[in-house]
Amino acid sequence: MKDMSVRSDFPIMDRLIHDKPLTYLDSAATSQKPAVVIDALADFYRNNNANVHRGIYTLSEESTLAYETARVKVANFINAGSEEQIIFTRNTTESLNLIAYAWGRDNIKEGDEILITPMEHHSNMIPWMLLCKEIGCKLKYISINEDGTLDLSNLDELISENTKIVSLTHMSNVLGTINPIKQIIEKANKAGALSVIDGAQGAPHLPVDVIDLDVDLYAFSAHKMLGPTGVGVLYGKEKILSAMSPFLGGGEMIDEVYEDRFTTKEAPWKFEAGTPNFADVAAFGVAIDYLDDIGMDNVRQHEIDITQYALDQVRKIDRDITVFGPKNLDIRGGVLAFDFPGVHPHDVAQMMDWDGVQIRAGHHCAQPLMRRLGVSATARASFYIYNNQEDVDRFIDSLKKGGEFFGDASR
Amino acid sequence: MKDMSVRSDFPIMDRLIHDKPLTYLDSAATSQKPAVVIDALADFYRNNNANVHRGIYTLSEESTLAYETARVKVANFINAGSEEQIIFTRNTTESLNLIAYAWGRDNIKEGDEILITPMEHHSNMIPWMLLCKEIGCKLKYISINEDGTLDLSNLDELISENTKIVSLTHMSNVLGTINPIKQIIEKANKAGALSVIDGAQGAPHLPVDVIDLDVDLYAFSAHKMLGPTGVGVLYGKEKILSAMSPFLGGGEMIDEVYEDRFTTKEAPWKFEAGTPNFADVAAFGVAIDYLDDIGMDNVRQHEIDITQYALDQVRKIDRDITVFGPKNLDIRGGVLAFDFPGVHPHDVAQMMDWDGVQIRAGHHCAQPLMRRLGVSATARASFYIYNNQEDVDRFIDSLKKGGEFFGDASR
Amino acid sequence: MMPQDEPKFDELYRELILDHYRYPHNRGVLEKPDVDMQQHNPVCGDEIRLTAIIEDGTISQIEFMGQGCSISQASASMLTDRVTGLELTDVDALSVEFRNMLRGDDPDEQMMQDLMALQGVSKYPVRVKCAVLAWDTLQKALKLK
Amino acid sequence: MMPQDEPKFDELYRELILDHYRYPHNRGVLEKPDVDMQQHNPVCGDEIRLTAIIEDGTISQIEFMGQGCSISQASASMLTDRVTGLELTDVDALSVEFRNMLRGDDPDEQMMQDLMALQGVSKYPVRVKCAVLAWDTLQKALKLK
Ligand SMILES: Cc1ncc(COP(=O)(O)O)c(C=O)c1O
Ligand SMILES: Cc1ncc(COP(=O)(O)O)c(C=O)c1O
Repeated sequence: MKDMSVRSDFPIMDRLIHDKPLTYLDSAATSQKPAVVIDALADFYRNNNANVHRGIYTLSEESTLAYETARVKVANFINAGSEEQIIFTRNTTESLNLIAYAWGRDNIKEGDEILITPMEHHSNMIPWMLLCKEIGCKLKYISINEDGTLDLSNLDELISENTKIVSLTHMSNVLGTINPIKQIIEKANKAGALSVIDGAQGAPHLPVDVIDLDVDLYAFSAHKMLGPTGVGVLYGKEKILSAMSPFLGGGEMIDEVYEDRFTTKEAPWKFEAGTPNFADVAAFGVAIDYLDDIGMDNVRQHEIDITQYALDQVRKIDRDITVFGPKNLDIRGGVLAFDFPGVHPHDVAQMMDWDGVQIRAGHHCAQPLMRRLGVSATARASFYIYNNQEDVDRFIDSLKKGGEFFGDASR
Repeated sequence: MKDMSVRSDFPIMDRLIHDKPLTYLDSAATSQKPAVVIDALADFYRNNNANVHRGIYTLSEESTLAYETARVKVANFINAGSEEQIIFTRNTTESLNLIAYAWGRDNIKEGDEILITPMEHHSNMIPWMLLCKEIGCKLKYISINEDGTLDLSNLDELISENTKIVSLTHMSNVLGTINPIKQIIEKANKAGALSVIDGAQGAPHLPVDVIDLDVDLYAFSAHKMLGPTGVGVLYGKEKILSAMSPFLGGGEMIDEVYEDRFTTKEAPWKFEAGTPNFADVAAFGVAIDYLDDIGMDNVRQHEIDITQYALDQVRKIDRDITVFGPKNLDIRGGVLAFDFPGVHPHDVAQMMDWDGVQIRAGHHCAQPLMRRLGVSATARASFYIYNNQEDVDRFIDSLKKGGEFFGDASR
Repeated sequence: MMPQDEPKFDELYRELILDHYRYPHNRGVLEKPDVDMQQHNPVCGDEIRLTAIIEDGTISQIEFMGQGCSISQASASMLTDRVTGLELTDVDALSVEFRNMLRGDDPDEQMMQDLMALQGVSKYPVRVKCAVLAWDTLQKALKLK
Repeated sequence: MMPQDEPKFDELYRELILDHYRYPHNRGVLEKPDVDMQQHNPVCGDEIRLTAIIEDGTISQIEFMGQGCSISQASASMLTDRVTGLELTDVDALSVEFRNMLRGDDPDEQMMQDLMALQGVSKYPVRVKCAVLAWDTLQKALKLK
């Protein structure tokens, strides 16, 4: 495994947990931040802070420049045609809700169908459930195979003329499955349905080219890709954004306001009501630069290497450990959810914490998937650019130790 | 004027603009941040960053603790009965939209009335216009007097049994008017209407006691009160929040999820979908501590003093300068919007920038008010705790100089 | 921002908890119980079912079934030990004190006895729900009765 | 994060701009104009109305009325000077070059002539709209004709 040798860029890696070195294995939940991003954020507040847009003074011009430059960087990062196709939101969840509210309420009627998958994060389920409850549309599911891949055998039947939205995750945050989204988007587009990708686990870990994907809308979160919390992105095709009704109303998104009516700005500003999270967006621009420097192909290769190593090591443990998701690294990202026989995931996470190993245990915001897997919760380790072989070794050691500790409680 | 002597706590005050000391007079748009807040934010990312809630490991516990502790601090700051009445949003604008979407769509029907004022920020107008367009309700306005105060003479007629929402700003961001909100809230509550206060200019500048006000919902933004961008607050009475439908759907806000239905958490978490802006919220907690240390009574007194001084100095300028809003400092905050005869506000702002003086020019997101005032735009200086007499003097000097520069262009 | 008083791993998993988890007391389902209540924690799927016989305002017998993490199962096992023979009013008082301890209050050690073993859980908010699940179930059962 | 090449205040408000603002050229409304177009900038309320006579594909006469900031009014005044006697195709080319300059491109100084005085505005995005308002109005007028 090639070391990315970026670990020292991340100040938190010097942290001790219970006097042990930090082994951070929860990047699927949120990533750590390199010093350049943290410093950019603090420097912005120390030197350039002012509200963006409309300010005719130096600080406001600087602030606006930083904010709008980040938009350009994000656009280039996913190969969007122009920066005007990049809407800043709070997170992936808000991006998806924006679609459900602003596009959904104008275009969906009773009896229409929305197609998703059972491996969706709650954030790509609940917005559609809320919409269906209000409008009376139907939520349908693509099936899932034993190995954690989608069953696309009956896709042509599932996508009918009633299908108005096809929305799925680029990569599962539990199974690690990388879905064949290009193929599914193509079918959705052909059927005249809106194609939506939840890229919360896509943009941080895989090279993304929205033009090549031909996707209508693509959503992701800055905090999972080295950026600050509080920033989400919604990319959209120009013709879709310009036809879409506004969502939140208020300052910044309007053009003219009278006491009884108003007109809106063009996209993307039409969808950015109120003072945006400009300081965090500016810092997110620096995170994008950082990822660009490394190269997303290298990010992906590193995750293949480390995940392969981790899978091999887990297999060597003398226990009947179940690892969920596909084994083929071509279609699997750096997520390792597993079942440790006889030890509850909560207990696994807690005993690992004592060794400084930070993993997640629970339903990972995917309760329906948990039910399909026949478990109430799982433990999950997930990797990113700063993780190395040592992290995996510490994870494996801790897992073995815990197994012994709980040993005879197994049943 | 007593010097708050907090200026040195704000690193940006060392900034030079065109080689002149920074004179920041746009705090009504956004405030500057003390070093303790900036450092807390950076330290959080350097030491404690992890996703909040549900994580059974040290970093996640620390992160959750910081996030939820900030909620308690905010609750205490406005004297909310409990922290469970504090919802974190992105900004005031989103807080107000949340009400319009989640409460409005359940409780407003065709023909119902929403009462606001002509001095509202667009953020307290457009959400209601969107609602009225969808439902067919009517937006009505309290009148405004020449001196920039509300005309409450016919309030009893304006608030009828058709009135379902009364929403107004605690303090105008243009006129500086501090509205008699307690009196209006009482009338609204009595009439069975929902009372909503846009506290974007209230919470940062005035002592706020939501229990004493007996207000149903109160909204404000962290970035205007020393906190980071990307954090808003919505306070609500317990009975209102618990009866309110969810707004955004996704992770964090749910309890149980099945493939066809879900149940939600209790308020406030029910309204916080997706990964919250936890790092900024944690830093906002530090901003609240800082304001608590100073004491909001002292903040208010300082703004009375500096505004009085500024008004006196402006009056001394040998020009026919119109200052908008009430002259009585008991009902006026630290906002000074003015018209400089013969010089367009944009030119005023630009020439002041050259002297390092940062003021805003434009419609201040209050176009309907501009129309009532008979101007297309105004220049505005606004004050906060870090401003001192020298700032006002530099502002006045620059104003005089600019007057001379544009002198004979006046018509 | 550093947590105060970090609980030790072995504190949390004191022998007592692990013992109850490995060898649970009063595990089973009573026939013809006066109360029979099942609850679960949606966050992690932990389940507890309690069946009990009440005589003269006193819990004369109680058994539990369930599945879940060591904390939830050990807590249930300890609960059955502790409330057998208790008057319902005392059960109430005990339940309140137990919850307060898990919310971070200093507990009345005399009253808590063995239950003190679960104090360390109070530092892990996510797991507090595991520890109180059995107590929630009991309280709900007694209220409905 | 520091802005490069800060424009100087006196650069922005070069004597030329201020002169046009104080003593505008071609201010008025033509009678029986071939084109008559009014536009405004909602952000600041600046207004420009242009009236012009077109003969043989050439602007033979043009006047402006309006109100607003020095940039918008001076830009309109300079526009009227510059396009009088120009063929419409040249007006188009000039308009494109002017916009590009305000978007930050290096301008063709030969082509811009006096209009170079407005280059400093490109550093202040909010004010770019003021500077191009008259040009927007003219372009719209000629398109509709
Ligand atoms: C009175 C008033 N209301 C609402 C807002 C909107 O606040 P935000 O942009 O933080 O949503 C502002 C700030 O511009 C304001 O001054
Ligand atoms: C696949 C997937 N979708 C959506 C989300 C939601 O992201 P956020 O919480 O940033 O809105 C996540 C992250 O938890 C995720 O993994």
